[in-house]
Amino acid sequence: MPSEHWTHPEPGDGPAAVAAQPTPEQVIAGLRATSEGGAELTQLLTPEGERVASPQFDRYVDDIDAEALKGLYRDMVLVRRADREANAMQRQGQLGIWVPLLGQEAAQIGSGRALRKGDMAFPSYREHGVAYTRGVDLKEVLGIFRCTDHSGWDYQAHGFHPYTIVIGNQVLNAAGYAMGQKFEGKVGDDDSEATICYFGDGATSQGDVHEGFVWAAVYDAPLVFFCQNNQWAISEPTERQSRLPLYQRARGYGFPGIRVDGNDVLACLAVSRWALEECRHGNGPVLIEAFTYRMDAHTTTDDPTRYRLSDELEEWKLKDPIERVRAYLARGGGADQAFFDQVQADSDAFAAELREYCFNMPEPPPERIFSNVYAESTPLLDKQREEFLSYMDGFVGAEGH
Amino acid sequence: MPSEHWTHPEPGDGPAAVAAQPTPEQVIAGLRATSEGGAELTQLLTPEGERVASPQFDRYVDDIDAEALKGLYRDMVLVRRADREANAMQRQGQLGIWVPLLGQEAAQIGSGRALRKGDMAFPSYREHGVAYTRGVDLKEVLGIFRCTDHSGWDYQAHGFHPYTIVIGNQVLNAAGYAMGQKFEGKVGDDDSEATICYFGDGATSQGDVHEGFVWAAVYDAPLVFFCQNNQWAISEPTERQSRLPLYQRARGYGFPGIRVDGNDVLACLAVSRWALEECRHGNGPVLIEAFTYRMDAHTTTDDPTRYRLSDELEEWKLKDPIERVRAYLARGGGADQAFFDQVQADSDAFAAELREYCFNMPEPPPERIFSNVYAESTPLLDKQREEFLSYMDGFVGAEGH
Amino acid sequence: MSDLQKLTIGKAINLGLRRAMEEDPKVLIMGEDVGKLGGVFRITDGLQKDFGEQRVLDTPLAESGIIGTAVGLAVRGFRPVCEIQFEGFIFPGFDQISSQVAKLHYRTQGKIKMPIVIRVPFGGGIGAVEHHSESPESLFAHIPGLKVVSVSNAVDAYWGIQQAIKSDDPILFFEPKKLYHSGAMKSEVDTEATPDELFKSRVVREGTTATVVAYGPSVKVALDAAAAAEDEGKSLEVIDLRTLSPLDLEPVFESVRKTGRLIALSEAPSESSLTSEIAARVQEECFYSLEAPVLRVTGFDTPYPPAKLEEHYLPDLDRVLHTVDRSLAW
Amino acid sequence: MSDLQKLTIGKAINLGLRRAMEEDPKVLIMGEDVGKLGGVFRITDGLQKDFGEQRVLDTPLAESGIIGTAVGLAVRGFRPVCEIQFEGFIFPGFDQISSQVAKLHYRTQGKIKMPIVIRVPFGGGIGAVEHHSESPESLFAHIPGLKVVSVSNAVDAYWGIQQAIKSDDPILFFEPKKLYHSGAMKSEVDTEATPDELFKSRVVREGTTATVVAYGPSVKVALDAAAAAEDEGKSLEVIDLRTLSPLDLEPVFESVRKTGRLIALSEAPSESSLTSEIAARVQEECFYSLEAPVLRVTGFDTPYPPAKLEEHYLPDLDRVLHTVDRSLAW
Ligand SMILES: Cc1ncc(C[n+]2csc(CCOP(=O)(O)OP(=O)(O)O)c2C)c(N)n1
Ligand SMILES: Cc1ncc(C[n+]2csc(CCOP(=O)(O)OP(=O)(O)O)c2C)c(N)n1
Ligand SMILES: [Mg+2]
Ligand SMILES: [Mg+2]
Repeated sequence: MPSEHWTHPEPGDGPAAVAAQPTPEQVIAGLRATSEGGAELTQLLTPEGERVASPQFDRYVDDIDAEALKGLYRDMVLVRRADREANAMQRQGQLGIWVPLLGQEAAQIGSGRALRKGDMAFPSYREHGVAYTRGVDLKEVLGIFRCTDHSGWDYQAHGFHPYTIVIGNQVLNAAGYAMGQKFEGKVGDDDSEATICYFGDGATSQGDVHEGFVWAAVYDAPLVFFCQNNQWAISEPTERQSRLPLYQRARGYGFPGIRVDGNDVLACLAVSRWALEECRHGNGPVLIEAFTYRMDAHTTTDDPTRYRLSDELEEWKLKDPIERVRAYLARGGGADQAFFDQVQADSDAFAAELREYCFNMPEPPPERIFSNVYAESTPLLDKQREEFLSYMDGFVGAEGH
Repeated sequence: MPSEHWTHPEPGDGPAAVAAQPTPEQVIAGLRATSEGGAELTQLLTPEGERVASPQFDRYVDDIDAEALKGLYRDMVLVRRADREANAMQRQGQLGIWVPLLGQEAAQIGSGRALRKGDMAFPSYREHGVAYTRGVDLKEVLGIFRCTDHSGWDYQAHGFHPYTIVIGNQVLNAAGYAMGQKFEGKVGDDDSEATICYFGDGATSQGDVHEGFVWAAVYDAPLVFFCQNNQWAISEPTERQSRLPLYQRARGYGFPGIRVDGNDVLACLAVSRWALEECRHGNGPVLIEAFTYRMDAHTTTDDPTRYRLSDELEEWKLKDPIERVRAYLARGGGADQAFFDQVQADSDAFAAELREYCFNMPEPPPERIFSNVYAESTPLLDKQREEFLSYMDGFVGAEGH
Repeated sequence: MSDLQKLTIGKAINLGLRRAMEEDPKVLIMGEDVGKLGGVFRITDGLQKDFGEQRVLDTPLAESGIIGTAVGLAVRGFRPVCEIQFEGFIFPGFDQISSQVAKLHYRTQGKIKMPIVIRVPFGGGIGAVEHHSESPESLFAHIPGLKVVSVSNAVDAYWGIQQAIKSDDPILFFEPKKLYHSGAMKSEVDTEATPDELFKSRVVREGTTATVVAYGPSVKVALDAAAAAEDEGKSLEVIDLRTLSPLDLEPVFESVRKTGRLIALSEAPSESSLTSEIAARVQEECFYSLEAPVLRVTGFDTPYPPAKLEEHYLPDLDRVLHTVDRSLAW
Repeated sequence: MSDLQKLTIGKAINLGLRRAMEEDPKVLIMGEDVGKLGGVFRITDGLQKDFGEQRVLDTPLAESGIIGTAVGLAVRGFRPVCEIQFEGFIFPGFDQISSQVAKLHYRTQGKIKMPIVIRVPFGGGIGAVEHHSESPESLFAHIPGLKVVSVSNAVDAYWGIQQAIKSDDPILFFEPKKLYHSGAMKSEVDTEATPDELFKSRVVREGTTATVVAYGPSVKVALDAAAAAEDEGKSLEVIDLRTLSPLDLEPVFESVRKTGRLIALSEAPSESSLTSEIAARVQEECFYSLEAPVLRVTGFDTPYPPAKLEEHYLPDLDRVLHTVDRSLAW
């Protein structure tokens, strides 16, 4: 396993020295490198599209031939296109807000495609790409952002839990779910189940994430903690949350942590498959830090020019997750222009369908306010609902006050 | 720094193997050794009272001559005697409950004596020994357990914060306090201030403790986290909280963690002095795990025979924190029988005084219920208070209903 | 057929839990010290021994973790019963309760069920240190999506815990810790009977002079007061609320229409509380029946005082009677 | 001498914070994104630039951490002002608030002061996703040891935040986020005036037909309703509660003695809430003056619905007038 990025002097090693602290440079190198994310980054495909051999991880993607890679490429293009469309629709007033995934396509598609049918994914609120890999129709995701519902899809059919907005909550929920898989005897061999849980760099500070680590470790839960370190928690860079690279957090709990190039779909797929396999065999949990970058604003209400430099963005553009696959495919002959054109056309159609759907989404009926508060409703709610409906009736035909 | 107690295979190292998990033996060796607490235990005085040289830590106790050691011995005997007295008084109905420190004298006296006047200590609820080192009259501690007050002493004069019962809360409070020391420029040289915060092995699972680690690390707070791992959180052994020895938790945050023999007062003093010095110089925080044992019940309401074997207790008796100092002093000629007799007599007098005080403690006046809810009271409270007093007046001379 | 046993409240809950676990393998018990120790109040005594460590979980020490993992287990199809050691330690779990437990069913339009029971020993009078004697139930009654019940006797304890576990809604189950092992509170529990509905209040003593509504440990205080009042020629009707959210105030309205007077009793502080809610609803429903305003007998609006003072803090028989007199004098 | 500025509520708080920081170097601002970004609502805009990173702290992302470290800073003598990004995210900090912030002064018999202000943007009507539109203020009003205020206009915002910071008691400061940047809510703030006391309610419109009591964003709704009612010949008295705990109900009692009718208005769900408390207290104090029961206009007892439905969920002018009519028809 990796050595430390920086070291303290031995306890009692002479007078306490200021040198014991990591230098800002060290911190930055480890935490928010605009370089390659440090020596410990697992990468299979460079930003330039060169395939790098990995004795450890190649075996996890040896089934990924040109066709399969083209599939991953297509996935990424489609979710990016959908993301941009949704962002535009927010600008046009069709969505209340949008949470862009731009830049995080590889992390989401790579990890999402590593999952199997029986697995469960617990997203935060930015994992539209993972939703797509779980077979969730992205139209069903729009309701949250158009504010017509709080969560639309069938979580069970898709193995994709509702979005969780309160930072960190889902990590404990996922730990519980994974404990359940274990209690049901679904862990132990190649056919077993596992759970993956997504959260951000900022989330790592929350008590719930820690408790999720504690529980998963103590109960050997088949849970992959998938931290997308996109370098920012709204306006706060990762240094505001940690001195060390986040994958190293796992060290204190006794399970493995690994940093993967979050802009490398192949590496994300390989590392996630490895981690999930560990979990299926009862060796969970595992922490993956996908080192990536939030290329757009935090949400459509955010203005990142207030807190970060465009230089950083420009640097990260050179590491685009889609471009590197395109370069690799184009160079290796795995794909020709017709393929790229077709994917482009598919993604336009995909976006158009989304747009069409969004513009025509029905408003929820007002009485929905009272539905499903409980499995078994209450007299108070029933009364409020009835009063509300008869009150509303009073307005029919009238102009109101 | 120490190597891992156990290792995972390299990521991707062949098919996931069950061997990747620590064996129960490994876990137990690291976590709850009835042996010496693992190879990484810092110890200066063996259970047999032999002084072991430590190139790293000897310098931190080179001022501890026989006189000073006798002082530490006396401290420990006194607080143990007071603890036993209080325990007995609870049995006699004079206290509502007692939280014994038995077995943890060295951890508390060693760390407490490492503090200076300007420092602040944040206890949990078991740190009567630390209270004593901070100059708090143990009589003032009794009120909490006699249920006459929630906290008696002058926290500021003594640099000893009120007890905190909600597990983990004080760790964040201490982090804030230490941040304040830093903001006030009280950190940076030998004359600087620092904070120490006490909590148990069970507490490490709480989100607040994690957040305390995060905050202290991010703000370089001059804070020593002092975890007394007494092997039990009520009925739960440390394995219910962690796979790894607790001092290793620090690894994930980027500050040093160290395990000290919590039954070795000299080692606790040395390691605490080192850690505090680090903090004073701006190199905080530091985590100390004092490996010790809760020799009595969790509290006087607890019955440990329901969940632990007496073998364990017997093993730990051989590691008594007081006996080893006595052996060392007796053997080295630092103390004669007269000294030991004198300490015994002092401690009896100390306990008698406590007892005398306890039996004669005044009841708090009923109107105290309404005092100090706010710095500035409210009309509602004033009204409730007045009504209460006039209601009480109605009973004067009457026999009640 | 009936099977009668004389049980304390604590033992009744223990047996209710046991039966629920026997009947449904998806029922789990989770909490601090609930396993080998059987909980600090021994309410889960013997369950881990008989059902194993995978159904009775001694969890790590963190309440958000207990509730948060229970949520995930519920999503997976389990029916977790979480024990909070003392009500004062429920607050680290407050976020998971209000953000997830209370809202997941609504969020998913019913697709996710939350059959979680959170058992909370609550209330004062046990001579304990801080955080061990509080009454935070009103906080949960204010949160839509949660149901809140409280039991006052062994029969309701035995059935109530089973009904709560069977419910597909999340339920905060407040248990009167002071009475857990009270021999005086032992009662015959017919384990073959058909229990009363969980979400219904109940008249536990009939009367005509005034009505006292109470729940949990205060029901005993109300009944004691009613017995004492009888000696003075006053006939108090006592209602055990049983369900705190949803409130079932129909029996209270009916009673007030008869007596014209209501005293609402609780150990909790008064401000923005359940007793406020009762007063608000009753004055609206029974506006013309009330001969005096709804009066409240509650803990004072202070933190729970040192236990040497708790006898003054907690509403007792005398304060109830005093308040009945105030009501009668209106 | 007077210095007049026309300010939005948001800008008024910003200037109030600035002035408090200028006057007392112990005042700190802590929260998520409060520094460079100036907070997601820009309420702390420019403060880090002028006061530095040691007085305006972009904290790690954890609310228990924010409140818990503020407690320690307060013990050390600082006066922390914590920003909670949205009210729905205060819950991870609930434990520190109820166990430490609310109780340390009492626990230490006044030796430790807790001059902490917790700023909470609250309420709905902004078309947001879940957890961004709630009204949890009643939960805090129920906890002894805390004080809770809410502002409805720029003048109170400017002075209130400064008064709250000067107070030695911990204060939850609820800010009507919907109105932060409303041009229509701009008002003249005289920065040299002597402000009203913080813990006092205020009659903001006189009337005779019925009284409407409201706070925070609902005050505007009440005033709009009063204006509309006037056209119908009804004269509504409107009271801005301002302080939610302690409640200052004297002006309400006085008003009810005059009008005989009270409508309590709030966006929060009704059960065990502030409006329950108001009803409970008023029916007791004004028993013989009330010509109809105290009626409430509140959010429904459901989780906050998807924002497309919030116009139906939130009490509006029409529901207030409808309820006034119900009161008059009693
Ligand atoms: C408990 C809580 N506090 C605050 C927020 C407001 N908030 C939403 S996203 C966010 C930043 C999250 O950063 P990170 O975890 O890195 O995830 P990212 O958004 O970058 O994917 C904050 C503070 C929240 N949703 N929940
Ligand atoms: C938040 C919270 N939950 C539960 C409790 C009840 N409780 C008191 S002490 C304790 C065990 C603490 O164990 P540890 O942290 O190891 O400290 P020790 O008592 O061994 O010193 C528990 C569960 C509490 N005080 N606070
Ligand atoms: Mg981020
Ligand atoms: Mg312990």
